[in-house]
Amino acid sequence: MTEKMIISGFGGQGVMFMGKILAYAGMLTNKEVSWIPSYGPEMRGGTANCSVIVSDEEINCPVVNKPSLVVAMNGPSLEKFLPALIPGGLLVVNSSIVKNDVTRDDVRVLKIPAQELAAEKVGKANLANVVVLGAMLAKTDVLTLDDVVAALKEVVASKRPEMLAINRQALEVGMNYVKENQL
Amino acid sequence: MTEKMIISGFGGQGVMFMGKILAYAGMLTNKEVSWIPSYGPEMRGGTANCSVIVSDEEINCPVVNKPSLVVAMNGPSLEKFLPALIPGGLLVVNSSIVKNDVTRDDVRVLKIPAQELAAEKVGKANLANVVVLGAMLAKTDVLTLDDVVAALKEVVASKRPEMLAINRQALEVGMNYVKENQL
Amino acid sequence: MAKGTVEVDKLRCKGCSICVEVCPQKVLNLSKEPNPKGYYYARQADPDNCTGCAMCALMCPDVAIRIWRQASGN
Amino acid sequence: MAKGTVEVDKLRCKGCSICVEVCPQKVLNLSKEPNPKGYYYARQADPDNCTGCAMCALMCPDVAIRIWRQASGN
Amino acid sequence: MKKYLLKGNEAIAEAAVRAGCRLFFGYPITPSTEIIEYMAKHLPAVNGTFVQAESEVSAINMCFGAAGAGVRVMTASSSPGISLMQEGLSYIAANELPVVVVNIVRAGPGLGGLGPSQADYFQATKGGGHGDYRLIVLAPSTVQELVNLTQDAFDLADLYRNPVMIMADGILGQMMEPVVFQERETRQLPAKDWATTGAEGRPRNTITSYSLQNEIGEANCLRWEAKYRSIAAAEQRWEQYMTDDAAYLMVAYGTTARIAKAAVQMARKEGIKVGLLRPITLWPFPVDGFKSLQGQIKGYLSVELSAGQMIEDVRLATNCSAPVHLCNRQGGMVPAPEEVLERFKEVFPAAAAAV
Amino acid sequence: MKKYLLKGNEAIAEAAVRAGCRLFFGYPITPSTEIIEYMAKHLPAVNGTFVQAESEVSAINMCFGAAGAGVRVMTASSSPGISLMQEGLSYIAANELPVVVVNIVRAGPGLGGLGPSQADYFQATKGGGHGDYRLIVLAPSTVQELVNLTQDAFDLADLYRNPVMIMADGILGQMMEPVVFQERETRQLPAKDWATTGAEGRPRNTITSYSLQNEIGEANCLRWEAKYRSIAAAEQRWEQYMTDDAAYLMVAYGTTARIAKAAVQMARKEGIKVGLLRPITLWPFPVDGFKSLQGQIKGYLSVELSAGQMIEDVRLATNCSAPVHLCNRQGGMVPAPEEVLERFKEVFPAAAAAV
Amino acid sequence: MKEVFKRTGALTDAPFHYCPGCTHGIIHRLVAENLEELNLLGKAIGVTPVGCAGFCQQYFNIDMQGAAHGRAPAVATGIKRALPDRFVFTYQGDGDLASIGIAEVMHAAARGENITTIFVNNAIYGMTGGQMAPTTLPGQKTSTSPFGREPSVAGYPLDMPKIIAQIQGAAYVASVSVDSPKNVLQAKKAIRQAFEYQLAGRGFTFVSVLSTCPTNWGMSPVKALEWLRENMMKNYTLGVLKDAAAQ
Amino acid sequence: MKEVFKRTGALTDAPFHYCPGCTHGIIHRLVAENLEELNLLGKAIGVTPVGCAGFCQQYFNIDMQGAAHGRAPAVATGIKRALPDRFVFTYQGDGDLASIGIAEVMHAAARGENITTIFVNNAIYGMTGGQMAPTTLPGQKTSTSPFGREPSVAGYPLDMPKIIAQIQGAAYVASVSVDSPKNVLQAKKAIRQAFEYQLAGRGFTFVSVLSTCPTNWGMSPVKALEWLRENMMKNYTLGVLKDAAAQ
Ligand SMILES: Cc1ncc(C[n+]2csc(CCOP(=O)(O)OP(=O)(O)O)c2C)c(N)n1
Ligand SMILES: Cc1ncc(C[n+]2csc(CCOP(=O)(O)OP(=O)(O)O)c2C)c(N)n1
Ligand code: SF4
Ligand code: SF4
Ligand code: SF4
Ligand code: SF4
Ligand code: SF4
Ligand code: SF4
Ligand SMILES: [Mg+2]
Ligand SMILES: [Mg+2]
Repeated sequence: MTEKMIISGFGGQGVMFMGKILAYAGMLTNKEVSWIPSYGPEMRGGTANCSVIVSDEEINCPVVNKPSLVVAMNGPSLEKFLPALIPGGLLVVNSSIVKNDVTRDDVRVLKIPAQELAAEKVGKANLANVVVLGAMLAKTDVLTLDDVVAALKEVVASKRPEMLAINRQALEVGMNYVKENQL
Repeated sequence: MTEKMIISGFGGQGVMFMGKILAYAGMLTNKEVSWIPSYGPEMRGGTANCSVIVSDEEINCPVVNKPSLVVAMNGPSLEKFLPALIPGGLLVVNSSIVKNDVTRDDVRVLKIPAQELAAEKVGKANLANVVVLGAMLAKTDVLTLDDVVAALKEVVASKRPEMLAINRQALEVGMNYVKENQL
Repeated sequence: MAKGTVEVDKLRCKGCSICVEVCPQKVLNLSKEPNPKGYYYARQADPDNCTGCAMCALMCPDVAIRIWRQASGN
Repeated sequence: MAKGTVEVDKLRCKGCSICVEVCPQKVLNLSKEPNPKGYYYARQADPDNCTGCAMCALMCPDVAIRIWRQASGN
Repeated sequence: MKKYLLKGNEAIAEAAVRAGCRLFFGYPITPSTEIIEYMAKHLPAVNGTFVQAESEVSAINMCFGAAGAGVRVMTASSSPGISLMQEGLSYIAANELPVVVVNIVRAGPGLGGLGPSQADYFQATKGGGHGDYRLIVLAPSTVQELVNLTQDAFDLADLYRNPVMIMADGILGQMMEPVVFQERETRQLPAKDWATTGAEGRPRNTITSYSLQNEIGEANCLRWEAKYRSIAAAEQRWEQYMTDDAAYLMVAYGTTARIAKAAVQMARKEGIKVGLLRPITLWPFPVDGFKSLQGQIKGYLSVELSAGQMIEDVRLATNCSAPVHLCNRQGGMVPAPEEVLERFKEVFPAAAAAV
Repeated sequence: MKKYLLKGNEAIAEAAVRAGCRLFFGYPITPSTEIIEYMAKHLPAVNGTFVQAESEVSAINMCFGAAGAGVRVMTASSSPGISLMQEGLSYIAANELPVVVVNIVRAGPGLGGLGPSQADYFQATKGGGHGDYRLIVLAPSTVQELVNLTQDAFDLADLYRNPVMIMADGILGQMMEPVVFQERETRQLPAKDWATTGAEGRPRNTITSYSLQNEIGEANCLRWEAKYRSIAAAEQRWEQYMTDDAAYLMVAYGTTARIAKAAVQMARKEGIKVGLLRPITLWPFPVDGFKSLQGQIKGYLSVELSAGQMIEDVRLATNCSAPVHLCNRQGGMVPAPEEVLERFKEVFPAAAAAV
Repeated sequence: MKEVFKRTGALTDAPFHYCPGCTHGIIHRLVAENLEELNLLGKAIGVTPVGCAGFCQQYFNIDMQGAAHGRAPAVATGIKRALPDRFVFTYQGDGDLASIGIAEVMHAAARGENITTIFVNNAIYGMTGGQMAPTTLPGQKTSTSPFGREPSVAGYPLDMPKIIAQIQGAAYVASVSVDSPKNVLQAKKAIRQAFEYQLAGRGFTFVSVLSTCPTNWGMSPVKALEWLRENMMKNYTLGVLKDAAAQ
Repeated sequence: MKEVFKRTGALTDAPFHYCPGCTHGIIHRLVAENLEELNLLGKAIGVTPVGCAGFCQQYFNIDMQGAAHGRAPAVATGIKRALPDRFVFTYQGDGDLASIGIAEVMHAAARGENITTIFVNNAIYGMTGGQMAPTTLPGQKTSTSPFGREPSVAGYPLDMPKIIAQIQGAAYVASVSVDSPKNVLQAKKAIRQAFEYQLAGRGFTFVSVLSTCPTNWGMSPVKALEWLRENMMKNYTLGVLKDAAAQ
């Protein structure tokens, strides 16, 4: 089981954090993991992205050229990374912001109105990224909700313990949205 | 015919100039010539020397390890370069200053009281170097007095024409000293 | 009082809001919809009060503002 | 007036003649014979006039001078 | 053992702190900046000192002074900054001072780009500064190895009184992987009795590389050369992967070694007998690793993020005994494993046909 | 034609002035200082400008600016100063600016000594700065050749829009030999329409080496690589001496080539069939020269004033087809012709025995 | 209706890549407007630093060269000596000019090099993500002074205009700010003066402009302007520090 | 009889290699005597420049490091940060310090680095044979200003103590001369003050000493002292330019 992910969005949407949490969760479950950010001033103003691999096997090539999973938090990200997604791969879209058409029909598509869900159901619009994460977990086998919660405990709770519960809630909102809507 | 010379003395004794004149004279007579100075702060306070080759053939190695002619204008120079002189080679010594014994008997030795000759016969103690040059010319076949005078014309006369006559005189004093004393 | 007209280049504006703050007449505010780059751009909320003093333009880091003025009494 | 004695380290001296010039009593001059390095070194030409003021030593770039002084009246 | 998820750059910095590095002088540059930021944050807590130098020229000369004073010291930069250190590195090598230098290589020449690159290979291994000298050059390929080799670097530097360079690229510097910090055996290291620490109670020490007499200059050169020989004899490191029955060999270090490994795995699935030799020390180049395989190998593919630099060392190490081809990308681009395999098949059609 | 007796350094400077060099930026260092002193004295008379830079770092960047403005410009230094120029050289190469750089090499590493050395060979030929780039490196071996190659250097720099280095040592820089300044055919050179001279009357020009997109970075690298290939194809230069019937070959450039030539002459007198191949371009290395002889040569002796650097290129150029040995002195020392011959006989006993 | 403010033709159409509210943009405009007003577009050659302004050759509608980090004054010297009748200026950040490039700017000043340097002091390294600059204020937190700049370890800010004003070859040295419309107008004047001095061949001219870096200061653009006013302007005196012609 | 002047034990027995009459030797003595009087021989670490004084590690009877040309203040910083309780100084010429090394000394000053720099200004590059230095006077002939330094081309002299005094981290800046016994005594005092400030942890201390280069000035040693007095001392003001303790 290997999931090669690219998570992409505006700077400020928390895509690096999403990637880190996934990598962390993978590490805690003794999987092999790697996380690579886009770096340098290419980030300034533009889009930011990170590549995450979570795998049962040794990770040789940490560069993700052909992701099995793409998270597009904004429009430009969709345009940039959809073509690379492998056939049968999973595209997770923050449909609150991304209005682009998905031009491929050989991939699985998960549209999450993350902004609205985060605002309405979690009460914090800036947790849209965590909502998307939750939704994504519903559709990948590489990590479970619990794995990610464990990672959040280590990463978030060590600095801001009060944030743990609400993050967990956001994860569940995302996951439930998928389940409830049978997406 | 190839003469490989090392001319050595204190800074200020004009050894570089002697070498240059020889090289220039060689060039004017269409011989192959090369001149290499000691350089850098090794000169400061210590001795200065230059290596000059005048030859009928192409000069490959310009470095003179085994001189056929050594001019020692002071004591340390004698000590430094006498051992390198080839058997049968010519050692020209400024005997006004150099009091060292010449420890080899397989070389030809020419002792010139250059300081005195320059002071007394030329009237300019600082032309000791030119006196030595003249003496040396009496004993080498590679260049004649006329060759050197021609060189002096180009080098000295272009800047200080009034110096030509006296330089020529100093050359002759040196050469005559050798001849008169049948050295 | 002079009457001014301000035109903000919607594509250039990055919604920094410096012009909004600097305008002595509080003429400007930020849009509710982002421009294609995702910025909430500045616009004239209260055009009538604009004096054409150009303070906003002097301070706009993206040189996104253009201003015309009609002298009062003209 | 104090009486001084100056000793010049003949091997260290480079004959720069600064001490000769600076000595208010004109006590020093340069040798006629060079030292082994070829320098005409400084020496006390007129030792009796030396006051031990140490001006020569203060100015000697080669720290070649040593001075003793007998206080006057001692 | 506790696992940490760390960026490569942070891992280097933390490993250095744990290796006893107490002084860091550096100047920011992407993609190595996290190293100096980490040091700025964490050195004070261990009574260490971080100084942001005014330039890389100053940084390397501060390292000179600190190393000369006997303290473990490091600097880090990326390509243009490393170029500015060349005079200083030459001085450090000539004075035989233990300094650890990290180069998180970015795409050059000139200001270039920030993407990963291996185009500073020549500079690192042949000496970008003047004169004959060598850096020990270590090329990790995982974040864990960044940790291990950083710790080794300090020991090697002290053991041989020689500058050591850790060379990686932006991918390794920026990526996060799990790492552990193992307890390490402490190596027996020579006392730094040559350091200038104030001469109290001993004859004074001087550190200088100036020799106006050529004879002394030559004696120095011969002494350094002898040291370099002994390092070359003792410190070559490499990893072999699937080489037992290999008829072909990919050669790659750092990031490209990971990609080449993936390519080897793909090739093996197709039955192609290819292995990987991964130099871990770029200088000394692991000539011995090649020697042991030389008889069996019909061709080499040097996989590089450059116009082809290590390929020269591969040819030299194998004494040109079999063809050496290049598979490369440049300017910040990285080949996919598929691309490497494709190139392999292109240059060694016989290897694929033999299956 | 009038013969002048000139020091090598003066000859370089005078040749540069005659080649139309009108700007010189430099910082003094032994043994290259006479070049800048000559320029200080003689440029004003031809309406040129000499500026003593505050450092070699500044000097090379002043050259960058001037070359970018379309004017013929030169700098000169010696080893430590050249190390300080590495960042600048990398920028100049990346921006494809025609700059002529003289390195009168002295003994290194570190402050080293002032004696002649060839230990900057790697730095010059493999690129001491970061990234893949090449200097065209010319290695004269007589004062006359210093003149000729200096004049060529400016043409090559303009023709290829590439930095050109003239590499010599203190012996060549300090020695006097007779030289003549020949009238030279003016080469057809491309217009400098890329230069930043003020945009009046044309679209504006920019000179920059920054590429944040790796794809652009790679395209740049490929463009440079293609240029380097074409230089390597067209500009290799070397001299062959007594090679027609040679069974062995000495390889040497610059000062050591002269000594090796003397050694060859001595060997020939003994009946030993040895010749000399003297690289004149160190980059591009004269691989073609070796190719034409490869069949007949049983062994090579690389004569160097270094720990052995060019020897690697000799091995690569000959594809390791015959043994390559080293005859060297270091730290400012120079071998005598006798010493070279002795070493030759030591490593190739068969050659002497065959007589 | 009269057009009272329009985008100068000395700027290209390319949108700035600077962060929202970054005052590099204002300074660009001031430089560009002066270039246009003095009719210099055809004869100006600008030198780009390494820093956030490292792409400014995309914005100024003139010939430009991109220097290595800190070396812009050396590059400008090369250009000016090659083409003495052209107009040459550098545009440099505080890391570029006051840290790695301090030798080059000091010596360009010492030579009285007839060029103009625009010095953008935002008290931080913007480009590389917010490290300490030589101009960072005591106590200011940056990624390499994470506990606040502590002078006993990291030293004191360098006041570059004050230092440059000490150098004989400097003909004009001014320190300005772009925090308010009034100061922006002052800044434009200072740049104008510097440019005119260069055209008159008076020697080295230097305009230091206090600027913001909202991103790395971690503030909104508006807040950043306030911080500049309340902190930087107190540490770095504004005004004309040297005017050789006036002396 | 009382010995009133003897060679300090802080100097080794090695004879100086300096040219006859070169005042580097006087300055060496002053530094050495202060080291001895302050009992620093066991804890001092000196940093040698590249220049005529590049061999001074042979003369000072203490631990010493030889820095690359101009980098002594950086090297000294490395030493001081490694061993904060040791006494660290640099000894640098005008080429070394004011030209190639100006960045290092300015930033050591800015950091308030607790070291002392002795700056030997002889208005020329001695070691390399008499080229122009940043401190060469207008009109002065050197081998790279063969027609006399022409400010319009080669710029104006840099007055380093004046510049360093502008920097906040500098605790003590003095400008002295060794042309006369009186000034030599002043110079010794200034060095003493600087050393004591370092011992007190006050920050960067800087003593500029005007010195001669008879060889490259082409004058007798005595004439050189006169030239120094009549030319250099007029261009470079003597005195204590900054004393943080006194302020
Ligand atoms: C030799 C070298 N060192 C370091 C860098 C990395 N670097 C790029 S910009 C910069 C500092 C930028 O700060 P500043 O000059 O203040 O400009 P700003 O971005 O704040 O406008 C640094 C350190 C580099 N490109 N080259
Ligand atoms: C990088 C580098 N550039 C140049 C030199 C050559 N060099 C040696 S000393 C010196 C200048 C010495 O002048 P100064 O510092 O004034 O000292 P002085 O000899 O006058 O005491 C120079 C340019 C060098 N050694 N290294
Ligand atoms: S021109 Fe003046 S009044 Fe009008 S919007 Fe701008 S700042 Fe406000
Ligand atoms: S100042 Fe300019 S960029 Fe900022 S909000 Fe106003 S118009 Fe937009
Ligand atoms: S001590 Fe005084 S009086 Fe005596 S020699 Fe020296 S300077 Fe002259
Ligand atoms: S000052 Fe010193 S070196 Fe000079 S002459 Fe006097 S004793 Fe000799
Ligand atoms: S990082 Fe700072 S200086 Fe750079 S563009 Fe952004 S706000 Fe401006
Ligand atoms: S060259 Fe000048 S500075 Fe150097 S030792 Fe001689 S007189 Fe002194
Ligand atoms: Mg800045
Ligand atoms: Mg000097």
